[in-house]
Formats: sequence, structure tokens, C-alpha cells
Amino acid sequence: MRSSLRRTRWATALGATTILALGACSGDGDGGSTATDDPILVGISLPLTGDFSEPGKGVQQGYEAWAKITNDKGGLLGRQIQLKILDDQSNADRVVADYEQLIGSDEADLVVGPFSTRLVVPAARVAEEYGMLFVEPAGAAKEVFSQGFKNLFYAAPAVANDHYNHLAEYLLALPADKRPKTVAYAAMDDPFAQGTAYGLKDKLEAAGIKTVVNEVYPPNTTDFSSIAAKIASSKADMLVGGSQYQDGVNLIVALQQLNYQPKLAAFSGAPTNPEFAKAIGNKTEGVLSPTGYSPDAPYPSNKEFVEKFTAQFGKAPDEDQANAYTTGQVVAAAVTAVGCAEQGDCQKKLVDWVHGNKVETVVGPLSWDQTGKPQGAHMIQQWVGGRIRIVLPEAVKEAEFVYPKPAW
Amino acid sequence: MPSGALLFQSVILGLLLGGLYALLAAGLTLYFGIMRVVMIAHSAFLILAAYLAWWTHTRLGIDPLLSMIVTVPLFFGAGVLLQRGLLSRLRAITLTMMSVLLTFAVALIIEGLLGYAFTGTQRRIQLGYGSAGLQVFGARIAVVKLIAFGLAVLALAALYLLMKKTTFGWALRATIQHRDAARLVGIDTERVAGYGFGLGLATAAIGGTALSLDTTIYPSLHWHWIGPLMAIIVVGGLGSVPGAAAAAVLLGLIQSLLQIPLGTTWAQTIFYLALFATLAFRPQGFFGGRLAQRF
Amino acid sequence: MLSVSRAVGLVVLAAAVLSFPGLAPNPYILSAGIVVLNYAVLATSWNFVGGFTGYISLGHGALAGLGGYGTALLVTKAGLPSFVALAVAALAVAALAVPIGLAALRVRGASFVIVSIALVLILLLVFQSWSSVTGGSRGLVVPRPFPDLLRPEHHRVFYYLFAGLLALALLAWWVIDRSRFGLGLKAIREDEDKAEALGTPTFTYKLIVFVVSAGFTALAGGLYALWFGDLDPVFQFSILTGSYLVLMALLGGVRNLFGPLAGALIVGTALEYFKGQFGNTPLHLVATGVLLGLVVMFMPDGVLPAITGLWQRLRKSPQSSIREVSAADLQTERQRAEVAK
Amino acid sequence: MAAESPRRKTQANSQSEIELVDVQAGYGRAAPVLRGFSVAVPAGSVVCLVGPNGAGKSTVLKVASGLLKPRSGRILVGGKDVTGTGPQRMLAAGVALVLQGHSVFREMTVEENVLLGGYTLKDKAKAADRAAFVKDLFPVVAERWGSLAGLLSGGQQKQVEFARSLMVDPKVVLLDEPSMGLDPKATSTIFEQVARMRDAGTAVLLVEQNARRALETADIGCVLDLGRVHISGPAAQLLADPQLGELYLGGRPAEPKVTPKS
Repeated sequence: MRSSLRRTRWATALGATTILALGACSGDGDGGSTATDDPILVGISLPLTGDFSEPGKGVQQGYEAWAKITNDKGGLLGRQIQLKILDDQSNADRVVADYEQLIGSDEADLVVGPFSTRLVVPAARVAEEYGMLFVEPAGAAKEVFSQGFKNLFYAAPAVANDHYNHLAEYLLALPADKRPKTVAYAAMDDPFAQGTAYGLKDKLEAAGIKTVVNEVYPPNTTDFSSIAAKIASSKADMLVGGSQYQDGVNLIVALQQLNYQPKLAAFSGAPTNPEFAKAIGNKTEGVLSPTGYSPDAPYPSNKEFVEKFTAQFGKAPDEDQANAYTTGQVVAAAVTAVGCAEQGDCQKKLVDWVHGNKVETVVGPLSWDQTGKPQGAHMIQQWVGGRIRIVLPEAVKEAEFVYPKPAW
Repeated sequence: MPSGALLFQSVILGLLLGGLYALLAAGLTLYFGIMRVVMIAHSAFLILAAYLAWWTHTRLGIDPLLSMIVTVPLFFGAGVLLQRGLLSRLRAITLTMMSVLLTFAVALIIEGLLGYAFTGTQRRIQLGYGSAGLQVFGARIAVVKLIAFGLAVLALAALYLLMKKTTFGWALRATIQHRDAARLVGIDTERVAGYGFGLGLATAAIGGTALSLDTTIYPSLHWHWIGPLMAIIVVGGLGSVPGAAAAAVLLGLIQSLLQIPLGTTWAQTIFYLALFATLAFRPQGFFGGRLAQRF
Repeated sequence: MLSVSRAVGLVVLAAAVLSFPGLAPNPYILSAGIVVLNYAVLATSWNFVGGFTGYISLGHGALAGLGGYGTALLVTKAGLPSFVALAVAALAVAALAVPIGLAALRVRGASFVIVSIALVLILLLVFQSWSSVTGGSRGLVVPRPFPDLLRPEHHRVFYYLFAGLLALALLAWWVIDRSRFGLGLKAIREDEDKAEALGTPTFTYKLIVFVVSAGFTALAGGLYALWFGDLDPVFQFSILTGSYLVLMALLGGVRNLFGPLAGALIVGTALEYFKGQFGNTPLHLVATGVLLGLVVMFMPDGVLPAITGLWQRLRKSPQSSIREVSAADLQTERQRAEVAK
Repeated sequence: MAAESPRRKTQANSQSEIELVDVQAGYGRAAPVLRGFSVAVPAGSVVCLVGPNGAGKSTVLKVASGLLKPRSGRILVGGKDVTGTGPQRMLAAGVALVLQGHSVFREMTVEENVLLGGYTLKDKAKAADRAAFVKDLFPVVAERWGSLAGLLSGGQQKQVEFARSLMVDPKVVLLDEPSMGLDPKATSTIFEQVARMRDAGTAVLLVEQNARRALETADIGCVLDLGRVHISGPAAQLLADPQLGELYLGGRPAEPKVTPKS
């Protein structure tokens, strides 16, 4: 299986011994083929099973959509894109082994990132040490960018801590008597989820808004009644959940059971999920969420992406898919500009190009600082009239911000 | 300083949780009593039952409680099969150790199959009354939690009556307490042991259904349950059902109260601290049970 | 006493292990070799307790995790050189194993298993929650001991380090196996009450061997941390890791010096195979479970004793003309091929 | 004796209640423990097996109760061949075994313990009759009827075990070291109770370390050594034999002491 994918791309670059070795291993008989008509092999490791399997599969769809859409248009540099996706079982040991295999054994021309911050850092280290460009769709926590990686880029508008920037601005611009005075935070013990909540917390605390509850729960928490009891008992004006999907739902249901009614409730992951409304008994009105992506966003490539993705998978893309697609777009832009896609010196050129340029993507134009951190902010969405709409920033809003939120 | 209302709320939550712990620990205690088997797969079966309840509700559209009509007998049968078909065939000398591994293997198989059938997505039953609550002396109790607790209490009461009032219950207790003597009064201890296992697993069916009412489930959730349950049966004194029940309620209560100052994660450590303290200072457990030291 | 055939086998094995990096076609295969060696060290370390005393610990993953975190923290917080930190961490874990052993070994069998599971779970909670020290869910980055080495070179160096550690663990096991101390331990495995009645200080013996086992496990965990570079509580404190070790040791044969090593080779390969075979479904868990179940039910003594038994039977009856090719035979062949390659 | 079984009276001495004939038995592949062992327990009598450690005394009881299948030889109960049937069948045939050490169900009441003795009885009325009978025979059992068996003293527990074994109205009760771990006072009580069981019509096959004390109660003594019967005869005769005393009964007969014989 592996050998059929192994290619003889280094032929000219590395000399006769390598040709012999690889030719002997590959056994596909076309050792004489020139580099230019071979497909570009893109190596990816994703959590297709285990704890992160759900978002992992979303990311997979995004990559597959990117490969299909690009290939339908003739590929990159006239070469078809071929994805090789390995399952890392949501395990850091695995993700490293996978990238070792993709780079060392499968000799992928390009590698792109896995899902979840916990897996991005170890994966990025492998890519870094083999000198590969590493654009990733999911390592949003600030820790990712403090490791000194030079080849890493996060393909989304903003890192976790900046997700709520627009909301913070809005709240702090309110007259003092209308601002929420107390806030309860509950965040999953996950760099990404905590990052979103704490980014907002830092800004609100700096403006003198009191934190009355600050709870962190492990990712495997299933019973939120105690956390909910603390929040309800604090009677905080505002609730901020650093959540992924199910934990956010569980927390809301537990709070509803206790009849806690905040003036504002924001959750990082859950409200954009298509099943969210039903899961909390359709009492969604006024619930907030930051988002890096909206299918309705006006960016040029987005219309094509939404259309073709929907045709391919029978539903509109959401953020995970869009981030993977964005990753593909960034890599494609670099490859097209530099004119190469292979291991070796080419990678350095690709890295340099991404550092120096702005890329138009389905989540808007992206550029990065030296650590690979994107320089943007997320939009704020809110459930208004039974639909989730963009309410902040003013420039792109689809509906008016509802405050205080109605009872749930 | 937490308010009185929050304390009271936490006490109520702790008791509700403790009830469920007690039911589940009762099953584990039964297995241990019968065969000195530490049944790692108990909580995997628990999650399996929760999935079946979820499936019943989501796919068939009927109340999850009705799934017990199928799961309780099914699990009873599975328990009998597990004991007669696998565990009783292990060498007696290494039974305790090997049974741990065998039931561990069963847990892995269940987890893998659940993941295969239902994916790793977190699932939750959405009931019409899921977010309803009752006001009780200033505390609010979720209706679903009350139902889960009621189920646990009913099941425990039924188990108690069965053990105390029926011939089978007597035979099972006799088998647990002195297997050879039980054989000598004419009890078919092999068969009773099999049924005892079935009974233990049936508690997992009920517990899983209760669990599914108000929490999220996912295939690897059983690891989250097995630790506290193990701790409970050791603290309660291995082999003692009343001891396990007392330890379950007490630890559930402490966990719930500790969450106020310490948060979710640190509060969970109470189970393991209690476990280590028990083994260090009172290996036979705090609530009876005389087997721990010997086994 | 080493017989000639044993000595030859040992030399061949050592040669095979040492020549592997030269033969590995790419760094990925080399890194896979490191993973298997790491498993072999861990399974052998586990076997100090499991093999000698018959006490089955599902918690050795936690001791390896402690070794890893200990090493990492001593490097990052205390500024010790990497390998000094590794040694200190291993000693610290061995010291910590004393109170753990005091709680776990006072009781027999079932409680020991429960404690070993609880150890993993509580350490997971602590290392997740105590994020100011451990980094919690953000993980902990272990600085490279050889920052200037390229990744393939880095793999090569660590391959030999792991091979050395494996040799050390095997040697220690071999020495204990032949000692009076080892005899006492084996008496515990056969019948603890009798051993106690015959004057073996069973508790002390169990505790000592548990501490030795913990020390080696921590060394392996620490070395792995130095090689791997990233620590995350979820992966360091996993019951699954512990169960793999048990499966390896049991499959290979717990009473045999090379049993865990053979088991690590087989299980390591099997895990890769399952992963490839079942793609993106969790059926690899089912396959692992079935394998564990089969070993427990039908081969609790492991493959090495089975093969040895077969070999002896074959040697005793060389006149039997038709040689039956059994599954175990094929396994032998395959293993020999693997060891040789 | 107030509580005598009328049925037994009529049957007395007509035949042996249980008879082991030329039994070979052992464990696993090891050499046999019993090598051609034979013993007969006549109705209404106490037969006591004595002998050194490892002579095979406990093995005899395991074979006689069906826990261990003999390799060869026969077991007759009431004249019927029951060789090779399990403990359930042996119990049905009228052989009850009381195990060495404590074997009450500790976490159950004395009542539950005793009634469990009648587990195989289908007839509720008969069970009630038997319960009344054993309560009469063992006053301690009646006194502590409602308490947890585990809370009783060692001697009391032994009596509960006796009572439990008598529930099915067995022809013969096999007692394995009934005095083990008991203080001298409790030991005396236990042997008194053994005699009462016999007088109430149940034959007893007794294995004892405390050989001298046991032979004082027994009607017939058997010295077992190396897996076969060495000497057997009336218990009083064995007791009086000085050579035997030296070999198997722990030295010369003690100073004449008052032994409560009932």
C-alpha cells in the first residue's frame, strides 16, 4: 500500500543511489516518469477515531472538498492533488508517528495540520524538524505560537484568545449602568476552549467587570449540575462558556434546570452547531458565539466553496470544514506563487512566501506574524428570531445585537 | 464562603449522585463476592445500556425507560454467559488476576463496538422534561435527576428484597459467603454464581438507563466511571453490598460538596484519596466486608 | 548457565537489534523501531512485578508518565542536564513507589489491581489540574537533549539509548531470576501463604521488586519523553498503555526473560496492523480486546513457553517424519525472520 | 435424650450407614493419598479417624462427601453404591459434611444458616419440623436464632454448623476437625454435642487432631497412616493401647481425668 504511493520525485535532486533505492521499493514500474505529471501528495493525520473524531471528520471533509475542487480546476502546477489521510486516534504518539511516516516513508510533497491544539504542537515539531511548511486548521491556542516554530501557520482569522474581541469592545462601549457587572466563566480544560473564555475574561476584568465564578472542567465531564449550581448561586449578569459542542449543551440544560437567567450568555463552540437549538429545547434566543466562518460571508472564494461543498456532501460547510479548506487555500497559494511542491529546499521558499504575503481565503484575507499567528478577529453571532446571525462587528452584521437576552 | 442555599443544593445533588453510585457499586460488589472478580467491564456495560436507552429514544421515539424491558433481561443473560462461558473457565489459581484482564478485554470490545456503531460523538437524550426542575426547600431538583435517583432506589430495594426474601437470594448470599459450605447444603453454586453475575449486570442495565437521562454519553466514558466505582467498593469493604451503598452515598456527597471550593477535577480525587487511605489504614474497608485483606 | 545455543541466540538477537538502524530504509521505520524498543523496555520492567510475583498491574503506564514528567520538569524547572534529570526522576519515582507499594501490596490480588488503576486515574487528574506546574492540558514541552541533531540522527541516538536500557533491564531481570531473592518472589507467585509460612519476607520482597520495576519503568518513560518532546497528561496517564504492557508480557510469556520483548514485537506489530486494517473505525480496540481475551483464555503462559514446549517435543521425537506446521510454528518462523531482519 | 429420631431406633445396627471400600484417591497427577482405604460407619455410632498429619484423614471426608472422586474403590450409603456422584447426590443419599474451620455464613443470621441446611427440602412442613428438632438439640442455636452467625463464638458457630447439617435428616454426618481452634471448654461442649447427635440417631464419621479427646467420645476408632487403615477397633481399646498412644495420640495417656461422658 505504501509502496504504491511512493514516488521517485527526488530523482534529479538526489542522484542515482536514491533513484535505485526508491525505485526498488516502489515497484510501480514507472521509475522513469518525470516529476511534473506526478500528483502532489499531501500528507495529513487526523483524529478519525477517539475523543476528537467528530471535529476530525469535519476537517477531513474540508480537505477532501479542497482536493476535489482544486483537482476539478486542473490541480496545482498542473499536477493533481492526492491526499493521504492517516488516523491518529486522537493520540499524540500516533500523530507524531503519522507525520514521521508521511514525511519519511511516504515522502509526501506537502503536509498540513491535524485537529486540536493538543495534537498540533507535537505534529508541528515533526514538520519543523524535517523543514516542512506546516499550515494547520485547528491549533488556535496561544501556546501553539510560543514554541518557536518557524514553519507553522494557523489558517483562521484569529487565535482563541482574540475570538471575543468584538464582543469585548461592544460591552465596554456600553454606558456603565448598562454593562454587565458580574460574569461567570466555565471553560473546558482544553487550550482552545479555555483560550476563548480567558481572552474575554482578561479584557472584561481589565475594565473592572467582576469575575464571580471561574470554573474549569475536564473534557470528559458529563454531569454539569454542580458547576451549574455554583453559577446559578452567583446570579452573575453574564455567562461565558469556553465550550466545545456537547459540554456547552449540557451546561445550558443544567442551568435551565436550575432556572438561572443571565442577561448575556456566550459559548465558544456550541451555538453554531446545527443540532444546538433542538438540544437545548429550542430556547436559544439571544445566545452568543464567536465564529471564524460564515457560509454567508461575502469573500470571493466562499461562494464557490459553499456551493461545491454542498454538492459534494449534501450540507453546508461549518467552521471545521472551512478551516481545513482555508488551510488548503493557503498552501495552494504558496505553491502556485513559488512554483514548486516537494520536500527539500522548496519548503523553505514556501515558508518564506507565506510569511511575506496575504492570502485571500473563504474566511477572508489572512496574514501572519513571525510566530504564525493570524492577524484578525472573529465575528460574533447571536441567535435572533430562531436563526443564528452575525451581530458584530457592525460592518458585516446581519441582525441587531439583542441585550439583555430573553429568558431560556 | 458558599451560601447556605448552594450548600444545600450541593447536598441534594450529592445524594442524587450517590444513589446512582450505590446501585452501580452493588453490581461490582456482587461479582467480587461471588468470584473475587474485579469486573472492569461493568461500567462499559453501563455505557452500553445508556446507548441502548438513547437509541430507543432517538430511533424508536419512545421513552428511554422502556428500553429496560429489553436491556435488563438481555444483560442478565449476558452476565450468566460471561460467568459460565468465560470466567468460570479460567484457572482458579490465577482467577483474580486473569479475570481482570479478561473483563478489561470485554470492556475494550464493547467500547470499540459502540464507537463503530454510534461513532465517538457525544450523545444525549433530549427529553421534553429534560430542563424541568422542582423547587424543594430552596433547592432546585431536575426532574430527570429525580427519575434517575428513583430508578436507582427502586432497583436497590428490589435487589435487597431479592437477597433477603427469596430462596435464590439466600442461596446467592450463602454462595458469596462460603462457597464450599453452600455446596454442601445442596446449593448448585455454579448455577447460582452465573445467575448472580446476571443479576449484577442487570443492575448495570438499570444504572445505564438512569445515567442516560441526564448526562452525555460517549464510548470511552466508561473509564470515567470505573475509577470511582472501584474506589467505592474498596472503601465499602470488598464484597459488602450495604458497605458499598454507604460508601457510595458518602463519597457522592463529599464529591459534590468539594466541587464548591475545589472545582470538578480536584473534587474527583476524593475517590482515590479515600481508596488509598482505606488500603493504608483499614484494608478491610470502613463498612464491613472482611475479604479485602485476604484477596 | 548459558548453553551454547542460548549464547548464539543472544548474540544473534543483539546483532539484529544493533544493526537495525543501519538497515532501516527511512527515519519513520527507525522511529517505529524506537517505539517497539520502548514498549519492550516497559513490558520487561512491568514483568519484574508481573512475572516474578504474579501481581498484575494495569498502572505501569502511570509510572512511565511520572518518569516522563519528572524528567521534563527537572529539565525545565530545575535546569538539570537532560540525562541527569532522567536519572534523578527515575530515582524519585522509585522512591515514590515505596508509599504506593505500601498501600497497594499490603492487600492481595484484586485490591492491587484496583490500586494500580486508581494510580493512573488520580495522576491523570492531578497532572491535568495542577497546570501551574505540569502545564495541564496545554502540555509540557521537553527540551531536546541534543538540539543540534537532525531528526534522523536524533532517532538513531535514541534508538541505541533505548537498546542499552533494554539490555540493562533484561540483565537485571536475569540476575534476579537466578538469585535467592528471585526464588522467594516466585514462591509468592505460586502460593503466597505458603511462602510466608516458610519464612519468606513476602511483603518486603514484593515491595523491593515493585520499586525496581517502577525505577526501570520511569527510566523508559523519561527517555521516551526526552525523545518525543511533548507531554500531555491524557496520553501519559492512560490505562490503555498499561494494558498494552500487560498484553505484551502475557503474550510473550511472563516467566521468560525474553517473553515481554517478544510480546512487544508481536503486539507492536499487531497494533500497527489493526490500525491499518480498520482504518478510521475504532475496531482496532475490538481487535486488541479480542487478542487480550484469547491470550488470557488460551495462552496464559505466553507464546515463548508454547514454542519452547513445541521445540522440545520436536527434538524428542525427531523420527516423526511429517512435521506438523502449526500456527505456533509459523509464529516462530515469522519471529525468527523478524529478529533476523 | 429428649430428641431422638424414632426411625433411627428401629434401623439401629442393621447395617453400615456409609461404607468406603478399598478406595484409592488423590489430587491431580500426584501419587494417591489414599491407597486401598476402607471404613464402615455403623448406624448410631461415632467412628473416629486418627492419624498423623498428611495421613489422608481430610481426603477420606472429601471422598465420602463426594467433593473428590475416588480413582477406584466404592462408596456405599445405606448399602447403595453411590461412587462418583457429586456432593449434591451424596447429600440426597443422606451424607452431610461439616467442614474444617468456620463455615457458617457469617453475614447471615443463625436462622438463615440453619434453614439453608434444608435448602434441598421441598417440603416446607418437614423443614419446619427439622428446624424445631435441631433447635431442641442445640439450645445455643435456639438462643441466638436471630443474631448474625459471624458474631457467635467459635464453639457456638460449630454448633450452628452441626444444626445446619442435620436439617436434611442425614444418615451420617462427616465432621472434619470440629474442635480445631476452640478452647478446651468449647471443645468439651462440641464433643458433648457430637455424642448427642449420635444419640439422636445420626451416625458420625469424625476426623480429629485432638485424637485422645475424640476417641473418648467415639465408639469405634480407626488409625489411618500412609493412606490406609492401620488399626481399627473399639475406641476404648485404642485409647488404652500404650503403643498406639505413643505413636498417634501424643504420648502416654494423661493422668486420669474426669471426662464428661453422656
